[in-house]
Amino acid sequence: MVQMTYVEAIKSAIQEEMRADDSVFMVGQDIRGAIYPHSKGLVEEFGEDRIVDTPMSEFGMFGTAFGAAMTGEYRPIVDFMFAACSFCAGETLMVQLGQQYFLHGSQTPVPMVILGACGTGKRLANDHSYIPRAEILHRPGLKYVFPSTPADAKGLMASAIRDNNPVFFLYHYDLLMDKGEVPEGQYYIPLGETEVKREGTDITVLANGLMYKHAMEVAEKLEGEINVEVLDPRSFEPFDLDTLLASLEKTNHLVIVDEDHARCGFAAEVMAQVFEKGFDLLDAPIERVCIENMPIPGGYMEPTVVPTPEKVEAAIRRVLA
Amino acid sequence: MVQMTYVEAIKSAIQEEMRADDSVFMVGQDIRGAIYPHSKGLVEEFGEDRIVDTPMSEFGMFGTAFGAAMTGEYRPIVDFMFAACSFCAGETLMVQLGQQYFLHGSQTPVPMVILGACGTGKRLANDHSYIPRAEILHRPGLKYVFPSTPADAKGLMASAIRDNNPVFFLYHYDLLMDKGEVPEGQYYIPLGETEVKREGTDITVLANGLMYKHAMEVAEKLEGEINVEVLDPRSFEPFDLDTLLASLEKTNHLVIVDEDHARCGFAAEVMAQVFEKGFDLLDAPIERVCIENMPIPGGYMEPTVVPTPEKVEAAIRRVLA
Amino acid sequence: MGLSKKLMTQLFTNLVRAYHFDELFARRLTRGELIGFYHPAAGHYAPGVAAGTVLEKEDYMWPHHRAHGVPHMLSKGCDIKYFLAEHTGKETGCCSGRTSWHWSYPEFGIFGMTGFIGGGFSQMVGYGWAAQKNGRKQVAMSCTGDGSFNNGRAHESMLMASNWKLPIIFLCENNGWAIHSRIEDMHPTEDIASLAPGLNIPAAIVDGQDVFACAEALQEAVKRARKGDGPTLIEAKTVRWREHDIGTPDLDGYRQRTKEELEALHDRDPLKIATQQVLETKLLTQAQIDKIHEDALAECDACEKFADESAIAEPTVEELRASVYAD
Amino acid sequence: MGLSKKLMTQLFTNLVRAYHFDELFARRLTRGELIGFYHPAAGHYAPGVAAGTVLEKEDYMWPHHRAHGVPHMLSKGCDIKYFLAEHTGKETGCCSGRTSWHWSYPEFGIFGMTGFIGGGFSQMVGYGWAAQKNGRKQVAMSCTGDGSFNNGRAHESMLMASNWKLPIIFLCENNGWAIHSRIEDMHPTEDIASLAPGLNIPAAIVDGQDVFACAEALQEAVKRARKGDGPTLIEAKTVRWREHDIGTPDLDGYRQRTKEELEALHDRDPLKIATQQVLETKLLTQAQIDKIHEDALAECDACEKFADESAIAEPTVEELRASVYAD
Ligand SMILES: Cc1ncc(C[n+]2csc(CCOP(=O)(O)OP(=O)(O)O)c2C)c(N)n1
Ligand SMILES: Cc1ncc(C[n+]2csc(CCOP(=O)(O)OP(=O)(O)O)c2C)c(N)n1
Ligand SMILES: [Mg+2]
Ligand SMILES: [Mg+2]
Repeated sequence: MVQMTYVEAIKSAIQEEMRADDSVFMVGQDIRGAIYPHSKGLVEEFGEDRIVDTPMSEFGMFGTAFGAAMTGEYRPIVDFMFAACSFCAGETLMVQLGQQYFLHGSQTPVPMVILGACGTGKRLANDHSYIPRAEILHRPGLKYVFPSTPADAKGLMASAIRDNNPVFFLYHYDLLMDKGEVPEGQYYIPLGETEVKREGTDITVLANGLMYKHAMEVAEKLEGEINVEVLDPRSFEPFDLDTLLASLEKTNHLVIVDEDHARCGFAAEVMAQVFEKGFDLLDAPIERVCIENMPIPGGYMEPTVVPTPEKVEAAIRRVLA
Repeated sequence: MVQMTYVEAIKSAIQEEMRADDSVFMVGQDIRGAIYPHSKGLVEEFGEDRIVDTPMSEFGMFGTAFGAAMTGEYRPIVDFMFAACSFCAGETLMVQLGQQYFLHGSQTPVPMVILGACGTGKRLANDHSYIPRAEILHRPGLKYVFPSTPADAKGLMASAIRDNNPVFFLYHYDLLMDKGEVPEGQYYIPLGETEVKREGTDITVLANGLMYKHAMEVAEKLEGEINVEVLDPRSFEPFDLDTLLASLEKTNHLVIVDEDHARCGFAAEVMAQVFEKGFDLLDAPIERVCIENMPIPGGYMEPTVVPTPEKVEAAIRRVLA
Repeated sequence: MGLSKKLMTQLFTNLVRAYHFDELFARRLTRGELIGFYHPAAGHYAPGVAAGTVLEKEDYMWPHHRAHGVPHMLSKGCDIKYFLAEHTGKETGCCSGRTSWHWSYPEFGIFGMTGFIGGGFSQMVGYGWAAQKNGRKQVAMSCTGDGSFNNGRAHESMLMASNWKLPIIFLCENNGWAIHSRIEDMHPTEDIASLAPGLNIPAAIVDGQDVFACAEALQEAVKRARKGDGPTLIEAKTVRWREHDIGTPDLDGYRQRTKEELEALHDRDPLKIATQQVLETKLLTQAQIDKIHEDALAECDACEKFADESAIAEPTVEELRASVYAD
Repeated sequence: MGLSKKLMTQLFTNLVRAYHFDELFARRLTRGELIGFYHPAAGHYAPGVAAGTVLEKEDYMWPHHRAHGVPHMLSKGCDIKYFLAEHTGKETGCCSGRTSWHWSYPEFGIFGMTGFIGGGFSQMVGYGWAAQKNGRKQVAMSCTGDGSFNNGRAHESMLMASNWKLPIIFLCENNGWAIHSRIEDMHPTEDIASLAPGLNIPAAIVDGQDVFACAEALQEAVKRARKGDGPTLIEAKTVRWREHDIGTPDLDGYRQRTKEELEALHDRDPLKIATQQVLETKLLTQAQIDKIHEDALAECDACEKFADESAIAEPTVEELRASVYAD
């Protein structure tokens, strides 16, 4: 184990995989100069042939990765800088990417990682702060992970690179400098394992990313009064429902915190799945704490529309009331 | 009342509104020649200045409508031919469109209609058959309607054109030639009114578009045995939950049929809302009948992955079992 | 002419095959023996034939949707029976019957397609990138219509190919139409090739009705690409004798295309032109030509037999669920 | 010179104002008195000033993100205090404090922006379309950087503007950089203007450090547009003396930009150049120039006072919910 930051952990996974496998390369805008810090120093180690800067041509940039992946000889990472920029690749990302393998007879895998930073906190409004999530989950054929801790960051990135499918690896601006223990060398977290990050008996809170931190903060605060179990999906697709159901067997109460708009979001999907598979486990309706169904404003009003520890606590109290 | 087909009804609303309001115009590819029949004859009536063909430049085409709408002098309809083509306009449609009004201080309305045809049945696989729905509903600031009958087609299109916000009006290939009674002259269905299309007492089925037809078929078949109430949201955003809850007061059972992928779909959202607002109304878990979480294949296997009357019936029976 | 006799014979043979396959697909669609739709070549055969013929098996290719890529694919060596089986929803289809009209011949560097025009430009950059890096002197051939060059993806793809000197050949199969739209109304200059200088890409305009002229230009471009000299844009001026896809009205904007216009387009029939050339240059005798037609028709029959005798693709939902992700 | 004295005085005044506002925004960002980020003009003032100054109030405009559009907007007549208030999260902000850095001056034909570069090209076609149809002889001005022309949206926007002869002026503010990327590595020709002939658009290259030269070229283009002669591409070659946005390292790829390079860029300081011109042509005296600076600084102070004294925008969630849709 070593101490490192979340962003160092992301980079460390990329480095380990690039050292181990020549077919991994990275393509994006201004990644050599590390406009976002996860690529800092990579070009010095791996050279300009493997850390590739492109023009502001998101279709071409995305296509560099998508096409190269299909040839079967490369495992690209395409870096969209801020995650919502991935929408700039339009239907090639939203439609083609997920359908390519399955529709064409499951013959040509598309091993690639779609990387982007996002999250509220910088007050830059919707474009920069928005976390693409439910739109991606809704599109079949795309995997999706989001790390909450440095160890998750390393293990999920390494698994994403090794996966033979398109995997979205998005991360949160606000966690960049968070420190934690991270296993040395190659380290993999299998995609599709919800982690019990904190044991508890009274209520389950499903939360990830910055929301995971909020959930932990609230859990610590309520310690003694309410015994909160905190689960982190880490991988949203594939999603491990079983660990959640096992937790609900114990707690019978659920709050879902999601840094995404509520409508047709991941929280709604989990509620639906619990409806379908765990209806009898619940002693009270589930509450979801999500971003309001409005474009995320910047300035000082972000906290008004995004989940905060206060809102999480209030939801916990309502569910247990 | 006059008898007309679904596609004639769409066209008739466009005609009425274009006659009444010079600021309405339509932009798309090969719409003068009516590559899809809803625009047949429009250029002859309204001229090339108001029925505008563009090159295969989806960003420019979309921008023609988006920009013109913002000037406050036009109410454009942008026609994407097949609905999934709207993804070709990337972030301008997926991010900018919905946030434009709100983020910029709610000063500059964006009155425009986004038109597209879609739906399974043609066996052309994902690109052509896919119905963009949950991705759009998830993005705040966008309204969304989908007609099931000729009267709905006319009333919803007219209201969509009159609305001062971006409204997605998508319609189903397979309903094009369906006939029905349609009010003459200008006719508006307010956005956000779920319609009780068939009264019943045992179970509520929420269904729209081709799925509405499936639901009606099953309801007729079960007549005498199970008394099925069929509700049609018509407008998915804004969505009228109250009418659904009122129906559940009576039936206490719900099946949602949605011609969209299940994961993070509209059905999940409705399940979540019922969880939140009508938990006690239900005597059994809700079932959702949706498209499998896989790209829609073409060929002969479409029925295997999309909702069919058989699957709807089976779900009804399971919920009531 | 810079073409070997062998290549010319291949080109002629492939042209004949493309012609007969186009008739076959059109006939089957009309009779309801093909799923979905069909965009007939109808005069627009030669550029695709030339593109497929000048490539090696391991080169990458994005076939044009016109004639559903059949001229391109058969010329590159793909066995069309798998595509016909796909187009009839059969288990033996090149996509296991999952699409009805998508191609997929990975061993031939053809990985699939999309219904969104211009979608191929994007991944083309990746093919070119891979071809440049892997050191095996592969090239990548992008075949698309005139209309697709009005899409921003074309700009980005050519720009990046030019920046990086990628071994990509951009073939513009310019038939003058995009559905009902005349290129004159949709593109601001006479030639698509006029885009090339602004992107520092060499370009050539060729007679798209002359398969040998197309092949010569493309062969030159392929040579440049293999040498590492970067992309080329080849614009082949061709025609469309029929409606965009079978059953759609054949309009000029919103008026019927005139008989005179259509008849004039028949003046330059690629098959007639090529036949005359191979006879005049004594490359082939009439008897040999007849044999090529016979063989092509026999091949068509065999493909139909294969497709028609294959089982309908009706996998279970469990089987489908298990194939969404690669292991 | 084809510019009236009045216009020249305006241009000079606006240049001075743009300079002082840039200093103000940069200073505030550094001190933590501005929300978010700031992309300083730092030498790159003149094209935006010229673009704003040659337009009428009712013309449409898409300001460039460089200097957050301030040169453009103040020159067009917008009161920058509302933008500064926005950038400090105040109720009085031009977007009601909802963005921190978006502009919105609808009465001035400026409807908002987006963080996605190239996003403006798309709606520009709609502005141009509206301007052409409404018969009021409006024009639309698109101001974007060199980097944005590598995006497909630029291609589509210019192509459609050319097809339809829309009254759009595409101003390329070419400072030679997109963040850490040199234009030489990202664009395949020396000039962005080289794209224009392929789209049948007239183009001109001007010295972007000379506000009068920029204005002359733009004025010409505006005239053409108002006459109905269609779009023009104007490429103004300018510079960037500092890092892309304040606090980001100033890299050439992944190496520090050299002192020598940066110093050389200062040779051509737009303010010095303009000052020399107005003095040499006796348009203004030194005293008048001093007064212009004084007034600009006073304006800056007044804007800061306005923003700083305005209340923080903290609407309730109910208020926000009620303003997602227009009635
Ligand atoms: C992105 C997208 N826009 C529009 C369409 C509808 N469409 C299909 S083919 C076509 C015209 C294609 O013209 P061109 O590229 O010249 O090829 P051609 O069919 O003439 O050979 C159009 C507009 C589509 N499939 N995808
Ligand atoms: C679609 C998109 N891609 C990338 C970015 C990140 N980005 C912001 S500014 C910029 C460079 C802009 O360069 P240019 O257009 O030349 O303008 P300049 O900043 O040099 O004035 C980039 C890449 C973005 N905001 N949007
Ligand atoms: Mg064409
Ligand atoms: Mg620049």
